[in-house]
Amino acid sequence: MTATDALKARRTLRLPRTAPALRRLGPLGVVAAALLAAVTLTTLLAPVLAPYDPDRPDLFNALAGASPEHLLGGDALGRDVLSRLMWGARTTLSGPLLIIFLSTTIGTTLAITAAWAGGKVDAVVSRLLDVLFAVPGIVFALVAVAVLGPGVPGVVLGLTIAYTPYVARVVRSAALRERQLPYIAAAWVQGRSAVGICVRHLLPNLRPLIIAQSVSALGFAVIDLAAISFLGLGVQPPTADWGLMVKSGLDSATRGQPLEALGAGLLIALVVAAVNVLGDRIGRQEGELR
Amino acid sequence: MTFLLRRLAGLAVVLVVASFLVYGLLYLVPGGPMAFLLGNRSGTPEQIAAIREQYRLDDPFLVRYLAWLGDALQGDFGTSLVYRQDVSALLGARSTTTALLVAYATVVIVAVGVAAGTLAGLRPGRADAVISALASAALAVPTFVIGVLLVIVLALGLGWFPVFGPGEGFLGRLHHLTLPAITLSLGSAAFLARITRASVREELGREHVETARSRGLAERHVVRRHVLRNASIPVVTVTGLTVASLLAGSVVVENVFALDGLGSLFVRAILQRDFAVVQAVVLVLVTAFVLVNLVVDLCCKALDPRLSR
Amino acid sequence: MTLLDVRNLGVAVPAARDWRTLVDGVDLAIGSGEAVGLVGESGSGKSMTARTLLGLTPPGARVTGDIVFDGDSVTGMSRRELRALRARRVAMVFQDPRAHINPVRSVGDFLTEALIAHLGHTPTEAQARATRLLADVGIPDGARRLRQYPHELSGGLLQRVMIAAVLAAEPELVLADEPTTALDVTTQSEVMAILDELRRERGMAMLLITHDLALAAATCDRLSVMYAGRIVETQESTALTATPRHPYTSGLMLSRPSIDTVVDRLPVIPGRPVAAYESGDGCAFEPRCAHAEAHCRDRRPAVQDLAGARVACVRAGELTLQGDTA
Amino acid sequence: MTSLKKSAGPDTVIEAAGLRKEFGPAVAVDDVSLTLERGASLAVVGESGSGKTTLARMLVGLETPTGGTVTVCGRPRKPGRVSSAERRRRAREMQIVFQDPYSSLDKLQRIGAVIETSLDLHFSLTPGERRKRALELLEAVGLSERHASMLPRQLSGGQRQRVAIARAIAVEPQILVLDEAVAALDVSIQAQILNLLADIRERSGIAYVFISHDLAVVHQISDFALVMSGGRVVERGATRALLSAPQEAYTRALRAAVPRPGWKPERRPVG
Repeated sequence: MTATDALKARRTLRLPRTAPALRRLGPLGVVAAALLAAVTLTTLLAPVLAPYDPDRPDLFNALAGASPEHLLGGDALGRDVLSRLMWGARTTLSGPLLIIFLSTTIGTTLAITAAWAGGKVDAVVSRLLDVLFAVPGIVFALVAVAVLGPGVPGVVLGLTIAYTPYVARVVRSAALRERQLPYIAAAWVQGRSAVGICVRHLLPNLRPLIIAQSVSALGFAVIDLAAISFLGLGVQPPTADWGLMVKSGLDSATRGQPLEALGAGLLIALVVAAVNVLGDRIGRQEGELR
Repeated sequence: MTFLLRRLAGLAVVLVVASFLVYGLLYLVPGGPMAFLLGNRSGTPEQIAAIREQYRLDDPFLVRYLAWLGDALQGDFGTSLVYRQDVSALLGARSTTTALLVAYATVVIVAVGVAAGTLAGLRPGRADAVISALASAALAVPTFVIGVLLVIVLALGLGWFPVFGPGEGFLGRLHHLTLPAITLSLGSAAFLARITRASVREELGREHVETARSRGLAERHVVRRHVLRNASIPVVTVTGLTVASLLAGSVVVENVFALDGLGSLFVRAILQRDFAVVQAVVLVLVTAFVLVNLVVDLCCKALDPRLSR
Repeated sequence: MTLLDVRNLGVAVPAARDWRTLVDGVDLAIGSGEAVGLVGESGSGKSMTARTLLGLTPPGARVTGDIVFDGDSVTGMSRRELRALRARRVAMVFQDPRAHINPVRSVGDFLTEALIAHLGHTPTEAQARATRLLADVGIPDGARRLRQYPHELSGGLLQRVMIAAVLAAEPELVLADEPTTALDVTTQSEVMAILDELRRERGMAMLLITHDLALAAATCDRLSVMYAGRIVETQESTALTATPRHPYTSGLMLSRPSIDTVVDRLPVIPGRPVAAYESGDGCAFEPRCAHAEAHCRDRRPAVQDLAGARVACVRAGELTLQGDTA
Repeated sequence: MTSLKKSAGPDTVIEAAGLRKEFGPAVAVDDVSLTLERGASLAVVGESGSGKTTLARMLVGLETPTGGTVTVCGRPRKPGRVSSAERRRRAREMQIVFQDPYSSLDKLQRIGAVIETSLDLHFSLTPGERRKRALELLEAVGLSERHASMLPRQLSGGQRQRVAIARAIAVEPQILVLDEAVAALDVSIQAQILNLLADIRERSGIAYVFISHDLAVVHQISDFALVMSGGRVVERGATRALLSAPQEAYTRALRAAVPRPGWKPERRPVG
């Protein structure tokens, strides 16, 4: 039978699951993972590694270019740019991680509940998601800032609300597809509880998708948080933060010192690229496993 | 027709809910609306009375909301506490700048994204590799970083473009908007290129394309009438979503290039706690966003006969 | 007169590190106007064989051997020649019409596009011709159907549309790849009847790819049975069903339950069907064969002529196998 | 006689009366009644859209009937939410095997675990006993110990269907519903599974409800048959009699469409 032929062909082409994780990432994936590890380590070890106190102004170093003492020069207040870049990943990365953790947890719970319960519960959740979708993500964050005042908590709250419907929509449609499969019906007929089926069958089968989804959302969250900080509404000065440094660096650049803006911009781009590559690889594996 | 009516009704519901939330937010602020409206300003009793009057703080919540909504429907969003000007007047001129910026960026996105994506989809190998790599790079760089880089290189370094400001006359404005529009469009164009490539690839592998080939139709004919035609459906959907998200992206870009549009007004209003302006801008953005989505749905329905039942 | 002559056809697709053989040493001949059935289970390579005849192999596939159509070598054709072959001389009916007809184009578009492109019809002529073709395949209200989209038609109607499209080209050979597998039994009967009748009227030859031996036997002049990428037996249909010469053919027939008789337990072929690349050096069927002997593992059995049958089994001459009794 | 209307005796395992299922405006199943005796095999035959699968899903409780009643092993099945204890009790009465061998197993669950989970839900066994019983069940369906540690994708379609059968009989139900359970399999595998099902019924006295479009398969596996079309039962009777001398035009057309030696496809006006 040709239909089963095709099914079988698709299944035999799968990658062996036992292949080592690194090899499955591919060379580019390994580079991306290494870059993220290096950034994380650097920022954790910044108190030891950074040559200067990131917050100490030095008028002699203000808007200075690169020099042996200050490899990337100084910012408008004369603070060492390299030291500030080393510290700067903390807020740039921890905020998005929190946003993704929260939105993935809330979104997945909502999605699986809606997909399993179906009927009215699903209709209510879907309408709610539709309404949330009618507002561009960054607007949520800005409104939250308008209410709570500039700062990280408002942005995290706003972006969590903004990201949750994306997670929920993707997971819900995958969960709806998955729950149509006969193995779920078989578990139900066997007398398994709804919670048991969701936790033991549905969730593990959706896990690769959820991971791929949250990794690629992480890239967007880094960009969004940095953009809001750039606008002056997120992380507040004098904290060393990449988004903020692009902002102050733009000012310095018009006055002849582009290294602060370039360095911070480049680092954000590299981190996001690395996260995207990882998300892409994980997503591709998920596709092959289907 | 019933489809359109249903969609319009849904749209109205979304707008009512959004407006309710936007209005209600004022009351979620710690300390209540009064503390919020006064913000860091210290109010004299007269000012406080004036604010109470303007925001009808003595009426019940629903009455106030309905009154505000009624006014908003007539284009009256109240008076800005900072500018001491009608909010609608503040919005008017700035909307044009933002609309022009978004339109400019849309043209760039569709032209570059669809062309590059189609090319990459149809030509596996070098063209595909180059385009995919460029798209990945462009996707990783945040809008504001692109903007800052363009300012540093093209405007400050090479002096090809004006750095800041809106410009005079239509051509002048376009010239001034070129860097902002490129900034705004780069990431989205890359995203659209990816989607286009993926959907062209997917269609190329479809069974009905095999049928067309098995009938001896010329490859050009197969590509045009079957592959591209079918691939256009997801591309249109994503284009719409992208354009809608440009409305939000313009907030950032206007700030980089110091353009006086809705976005920069929005950010200033937030910083200065000018709530009448915040409410109005959010409503305008949501309305535009929802309208763009409606247009996309209509396009998809026209393109895909399976959707019209 | 031989219309299609396939000699020693092999198809392999690239796998992780090496080649994966799907079709191996297939010889097949079809005379003009003749109907030949190619029968096999999943992985037998029957569908790949049919696609290869039209050059529709997956990207990177390696094709060996000769395919000669009406004196011309198909394997050596330029793209233009191949297109001309597909356009006017060899046409294909696919298994799943819902996937194989563009869902966003109307039925009319589907039927007329080839008429306009290949036969130089004007759109109006093509419309009229398409309506007549639909009438030929038993769809009376053609003008209305032409304006409909595939999702508005049932699977059976859609498969008739596919057949009408094939007839439009007036080819000399129709390749029908499981044309009725996705359909209900009563619809299958009708669609096969239409295909059979119109093919005979127009003197077209047919290669019917199917897993259903009884269906193939009822509609084809001659049958070839495939196993693991090779043809194991070829005979006239009636002879093959009465006196199968290959143990696999016999096993396939006997393991299928009958609507006329009930047996306590069905005689089964143990194990599962394998693809060409999964089989060893000897006879691919040997591990499942009730009549296997040690030397069956030694080498691939050569095809031998045996009283009008061509059989790839070293023991074919000494075995008396049971066929379908009716 | 399973097919004839009579009062439910002690040996009746399913008694369904006036079953109806609507999906919005569409009526999938319309006034279907059936009885099934202990250890009997009842086939439900029909083409796509006949309502046979919906009927099967209502019997096992995957769909709630719009109307009608189902009594299983003497206990009426009340519609609506039921306690988990009641659901497990129902599971011990009736199990189901689906058509698609690829998606009827959780792709992340090892074969041994599939069977053990099912034992765990219904019997209190020590881990050792459970493991032993799971291996017995796998052997009963023609698999061996080495399959227990495999994932579904390491098995062929026929082997997966054997696992699905083992999972179903693990809870020792009175009735097994087989929804097109051999339709997706190759001919040579189909025969193996049909024989396996015959063996299981002979050994355990389980009753089958066999949903199928394939008259030849139905002929081989069932004692009684219902022919369904458009949601209604058009004919019922003992399978052999029904197929050798069908009374209704629809059944005759269905039978006439089955390819067999000497058969020619028949063209009918488009309906």
